[in-house]
Amino acid sequence: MTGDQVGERRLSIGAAIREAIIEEMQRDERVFLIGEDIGIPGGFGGAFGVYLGLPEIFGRDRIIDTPISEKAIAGAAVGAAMMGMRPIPDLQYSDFVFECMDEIVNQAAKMRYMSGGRIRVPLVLRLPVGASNRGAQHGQSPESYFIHVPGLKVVCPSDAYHAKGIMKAAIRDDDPVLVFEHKLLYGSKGRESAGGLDLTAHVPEEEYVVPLGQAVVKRAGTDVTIVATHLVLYRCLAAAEILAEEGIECEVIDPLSLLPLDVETIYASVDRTGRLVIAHEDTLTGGWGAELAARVVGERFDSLRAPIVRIAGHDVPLPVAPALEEAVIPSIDRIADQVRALVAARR
Amino acid sequence: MTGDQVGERRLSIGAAIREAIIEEMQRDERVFLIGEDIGIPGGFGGAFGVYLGLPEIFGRDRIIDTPISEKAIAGAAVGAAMMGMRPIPDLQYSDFVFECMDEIVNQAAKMRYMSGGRIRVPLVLRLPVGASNRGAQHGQSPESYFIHVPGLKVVCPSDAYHAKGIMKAAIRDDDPVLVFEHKLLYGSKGRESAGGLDLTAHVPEEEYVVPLGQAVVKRAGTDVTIVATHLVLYRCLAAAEILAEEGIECEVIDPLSLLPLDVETIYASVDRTGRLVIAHEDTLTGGWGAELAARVVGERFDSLRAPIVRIAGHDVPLPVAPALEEAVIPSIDRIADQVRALVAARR
Amino acid sequence: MNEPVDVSGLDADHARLLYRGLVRLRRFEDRVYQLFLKGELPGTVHQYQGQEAVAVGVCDALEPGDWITSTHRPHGHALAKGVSMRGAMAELYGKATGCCGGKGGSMHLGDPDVGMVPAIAIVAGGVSIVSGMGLAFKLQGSGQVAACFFGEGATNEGAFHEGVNFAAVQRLPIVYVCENNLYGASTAYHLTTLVPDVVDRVAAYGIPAVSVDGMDVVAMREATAEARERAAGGGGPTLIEAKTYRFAGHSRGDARKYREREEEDAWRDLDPLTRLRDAVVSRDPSEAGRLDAVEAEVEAELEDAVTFARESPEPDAAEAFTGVYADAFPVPSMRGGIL
Amino acid sequence: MNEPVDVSGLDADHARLLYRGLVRLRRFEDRVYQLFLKGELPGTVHQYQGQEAVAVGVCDALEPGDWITSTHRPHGHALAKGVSMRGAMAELYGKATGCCGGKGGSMHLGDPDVGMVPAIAIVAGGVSIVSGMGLAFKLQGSGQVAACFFGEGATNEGAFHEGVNFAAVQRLPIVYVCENNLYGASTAYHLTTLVPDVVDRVAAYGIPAVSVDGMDVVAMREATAEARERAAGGGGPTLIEAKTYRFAGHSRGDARKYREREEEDAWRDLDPLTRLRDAVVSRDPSEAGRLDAVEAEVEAELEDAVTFARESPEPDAAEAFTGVYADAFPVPSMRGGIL
Ligand SMILES: Cc1ncc(C[n+]2csc(CCOP(=O)(O)OP(=O)(O)O)c2C)c(N)n1
Ligand SMILES: Cc1ncc(C[n+]2csc(CCOP(=O)(O)OP(=O)(O)O)c2C)c(N)n1
Ligand SMILES: [Mg+2]
Ligand SMILES: [Mg+2]
Repeated sequence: MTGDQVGERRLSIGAAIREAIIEEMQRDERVFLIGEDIGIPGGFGGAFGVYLGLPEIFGRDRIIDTPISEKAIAGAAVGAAMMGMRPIPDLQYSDFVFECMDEIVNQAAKMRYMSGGRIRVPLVLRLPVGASNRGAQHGQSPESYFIHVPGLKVVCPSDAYHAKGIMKAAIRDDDPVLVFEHKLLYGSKGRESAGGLDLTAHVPEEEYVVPLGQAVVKRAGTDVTIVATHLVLYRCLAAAEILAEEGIECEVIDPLSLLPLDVETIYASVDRTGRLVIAHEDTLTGGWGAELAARVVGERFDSLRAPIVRIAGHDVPLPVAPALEEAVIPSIDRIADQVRALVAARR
Repeated sequence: MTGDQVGERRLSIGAAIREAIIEEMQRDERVFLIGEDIGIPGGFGGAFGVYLGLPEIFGRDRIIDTPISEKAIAGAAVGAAMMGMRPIPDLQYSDFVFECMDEIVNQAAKMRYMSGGRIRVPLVLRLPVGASNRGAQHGQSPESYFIHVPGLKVVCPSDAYHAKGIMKAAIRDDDPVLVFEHKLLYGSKGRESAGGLDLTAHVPEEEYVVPLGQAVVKRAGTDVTIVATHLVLYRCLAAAEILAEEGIECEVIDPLSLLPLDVETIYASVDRTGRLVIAHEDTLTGGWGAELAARVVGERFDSLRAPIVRIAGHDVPLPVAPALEEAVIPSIDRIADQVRALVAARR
Repeated sequence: MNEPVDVSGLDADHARLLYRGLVRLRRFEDRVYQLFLKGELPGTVHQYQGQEAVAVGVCDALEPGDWITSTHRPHGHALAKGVSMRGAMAELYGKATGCCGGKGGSMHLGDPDVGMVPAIAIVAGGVSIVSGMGLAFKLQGSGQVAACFFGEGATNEGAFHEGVNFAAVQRLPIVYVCENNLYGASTAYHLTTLVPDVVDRVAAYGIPAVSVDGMDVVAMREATAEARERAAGGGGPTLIEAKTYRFAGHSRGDARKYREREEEDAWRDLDPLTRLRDAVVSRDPSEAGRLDAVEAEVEAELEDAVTFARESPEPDAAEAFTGVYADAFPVPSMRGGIL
Repeated sequence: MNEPVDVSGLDADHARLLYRGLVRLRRFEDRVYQLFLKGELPGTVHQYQGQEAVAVGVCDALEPGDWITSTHRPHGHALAKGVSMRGAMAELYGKATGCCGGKGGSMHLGDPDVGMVPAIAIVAGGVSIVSGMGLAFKLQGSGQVAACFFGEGATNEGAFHEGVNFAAVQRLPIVYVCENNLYGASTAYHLTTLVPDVVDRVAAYGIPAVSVDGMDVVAMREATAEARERAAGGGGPTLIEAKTYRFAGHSRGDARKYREREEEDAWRDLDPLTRLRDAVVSRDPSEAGRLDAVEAEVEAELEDAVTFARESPEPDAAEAFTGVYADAFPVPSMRGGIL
């Protein structure tokens, strides 16, 4: 899919998202950035450095630094979007989204409907997720709350190629899109922070757009379908390698967007494998895996040869101690064990 | 279960909840009420009149009227709970909970864990839900968001007997409990508002407590298990009557609390019927029905003889026009049709 | 606040226009109240009687390209900004011909064609989003201004604080119109803050604030014109505190037992319709007849609107599933492949 | 802010106690910085060097039964309020012996035994919940007071507005301590509001506010004592704006390129440790040796804390699943019947 040939241009997710934003800001002057610490000279370029260099290109008028006021940021984005702009608000860590839920759930998502379809709210809210030993208020993966909000779209890119393409699609979308990015996958800190993963991918020079609602088959397989996002997606791929040596072939699918969700690709895979594993870092109960499981048991009951297994962050606030955090987030071992048990039980 | 004998004392849900609060405030002086328009002389006694008469009993010190400041209300509840009190904050309509999500999700739910288990946050947040032709910002049923928050408990009473008993349990609970009540079921406006339902139930004089995590079998049946809450629960019961005449026997279960959820009672029923229907007014995608479906397909796969069916509010913001609102919320007909189709497909 | 309305700066046409505005709002609300009691309108209504001078004065000073945000109590704002009586009334009936197609209802009246986003029923919700409207106008260099209506109760919300502070530091073209009618639902403002004059709270944001007789449509108009000019000229936002009163209950079914009869009477004596009429007629007694004619015209407009709304069709049930997303994106719960 | 620290109201013991407090915070942070660079500490740290006089002065004026809330930058507040160096250091290491059992970490230090709830890393989160703490004390008639630490950046949050207004109108026993270190992360406060002195923003709530030299531990102590007395006596909250500066970056890895070197130097000249030491020694030169001894004692305490933390066990993985709920309620994802 992403064509990893030698010699081709490889970018980290952070760099790919920066490129997408630059291209869209050049293409459409209605696009602007708004958030805390995003454009201050000598500052951070956003909490994860994604905006570094942008003020020099676009000026501070289109990269608007704000007070520490999440409601003001989200509210300003909603208002500007209604008046014809295409804001990209930034919340530093997704954990802070709870400070502006009203603007997102009650305003951004509902304005179009309440107006009888006459007003649009095109905005792209960037929300970094993922545990990184910072504890309960700086490591959540809150994407699942938002698939429950009619009117929103929810995107979870996990590699540079698709991150760039879907970010461009999101910016061109006429609806509010929430983009959840995993902070250990940005790639800015190199391999270690993500446990030895190569976090770059081929990103062609030419312009391309990846539409919302198209899942990506990351690995083909026949025995079990695994649907996973973000860091856990890579852990599933690693587990799949281990399992392959044992003769268990996993098909690993990156849904890429959770709403719209490309259930067709997933259904087709489950029709073939008869087994479904869903894995995410977000906590289990009420997570997006529940919705996918419910869809599949509702619409593909006859394809299922075994129970659907969900592997997720445990239902606890995130602890800081590495020994504890590791126990909470799905590990390669936990994934491999559960897949093994699933396949063994129904040979 | 609730012993509906003639001549016995019958109360509306609103009156039952008032009684529970009065008894607990008398029993424990740490209990107090806080919210907008709850105790003002000549005022409303809360948005649905539940607190009328309480200031006269307990004084305004324990019934604290606030500015229109949801963060202040929820924050004050969290802080007071940590210092040994047992606050009952009130948010008028559950739609306004999005104004204080941080206090609930990041503070109330996590304080105990972050402190290494050393601090408790016992509070009971009351959240009226349900569509009533007031539109997108006054009719949501947001209970499903909160089953996704580790550290919270979530309760959805649907009749006066259980509402009183579980409210008392919630007030005595050492964790933050969110109580979602359906505004058309309070019973204050009589039968019409709930479409002819009798909204009173027998409530004994004697003290009793209904623990969290115990589902109630509202109707026994052999062909299909229906799990439903609030107004839709009554619609399911009505549909079950219709279906019974056609020879389809529905077992209807009120889960009463969603977290903890009494899956044992539900599993036992599904083991017998082999068919599960889940119904709620909250929107479908990411609703609590998804979690229950995922649990059942994960743990009771072999009992299932047919796809799990979810019947929920459609994934749209709520419209005001009665013609539209009715199309969105599960109706008796929609429930009966779907159950009929489910049973017919797998005779 | 007892001074006569000063009409010296208005010509007779303009004065009549303002009077028409006041009468339209009053008659509309009085009629809505009756219709509601008759059971013709679904849901609930929050009414505007008493506060008409605020909406009419403010909107008269705005340019046609300007926008407003509104609240749970939007009928007056909507009519004053130019939403048609037919569109507004049909929306209250939940009819397909309503200004929001029956999806918004009383609390979400709006019409982009006349510069009104759907009213926001979350207290202070408009203060949050109006910054973005002002920001868009500033970035677009369009010279447009946004006026943001809210009650005094909204000033205790975090959204007020964050929104006004951000707009101030960005010098956005916004006019904040705080309708201080002394109560938020049953709760008197002075019970909710130690600083019961909103103008005294705005120093925290470094923007100008002015207290205005909100029962005087001309005073409201002038204060708004000044604030609008400052905003359009890059001078940033202004807050206007309109001292006013709602004659009706908070919403239908409010018996107003938390207020004293004397207080209500004192404010009724300041009725903005009477005060404008008195001023106009005392300047030129021959206006009396023309103002009567205005009233008759308004009655006819209202009658037409009620008939229109009554006779309009209910929206088709299928409409419930449109307008959630911008493209032809299916509502996830409606099945059909994509979730 | 250049005046010498006035120690005339302190006896030598008390002065030494305050000096010890300052040195403990400074040495702890300097050591944490080294340990962090060595890779011994997980996560991130937000450090307190430069601001020590605020935490030490405030906590010295509190009674043992009083409580504090803190922020993402809590190390200084924790030590000053009485969290043991061992418990704090072990928590930074994520060890089982940490004051939160390794679950909280740097941003959530706390210890109910010494009157500190877990620090809240959501900016202004403490301002929201401290009202409830004050409310509890008021309802209990306990005479306790809650002190709430936060940065100037927090004053732009809605939580600040709602929290302070509610506490004011309820006259709650709270001392708000705003550490105005001029920056919130990379953003200078004057870029975020037109009113860059926090004391000037508090008139909106009708409570007293005082601006204090936050590099002067004695001044901080006195201002707090006065505010505490008012609070405990039913006079309601006070806001203290401590003018201060963080010598270090916002968090690890901040190169501070958004600040001028001259500004940093000017503030370093106001180092609260030097200023107190100078004042004490100039009053009584024989104190120099005793203050040296204090420093040596702190070094030993610190060394012990590091050794303790290093040698402490990691928490058992099973601990991850305890303490979510208050009773023996199983974590839903751990299966076993109840969801
Ligand atoms: C966030 C939020 N909290 C509470 C309410 C319930 N509510 C609706 S109107 C109202 C009073 C509003 O008072 P004010 O802002 O003064 O406006 P007024 O009703 O006087 O026009 C309240 C509390 C709401 N709609 N939104
Ligand atoms: C609600 C929220 N928004 C943003 C952040 C990210 N953040 C952490 S510290 C900080 C700056 C805080 O500034 P200030 O309140 O002045 O405290 P200081 O860091 O100067 O001590 C920011 C923006 C956060 N933790 N919480
Ligand atoms: Mg009001
Ligand atoms: Mg600061």
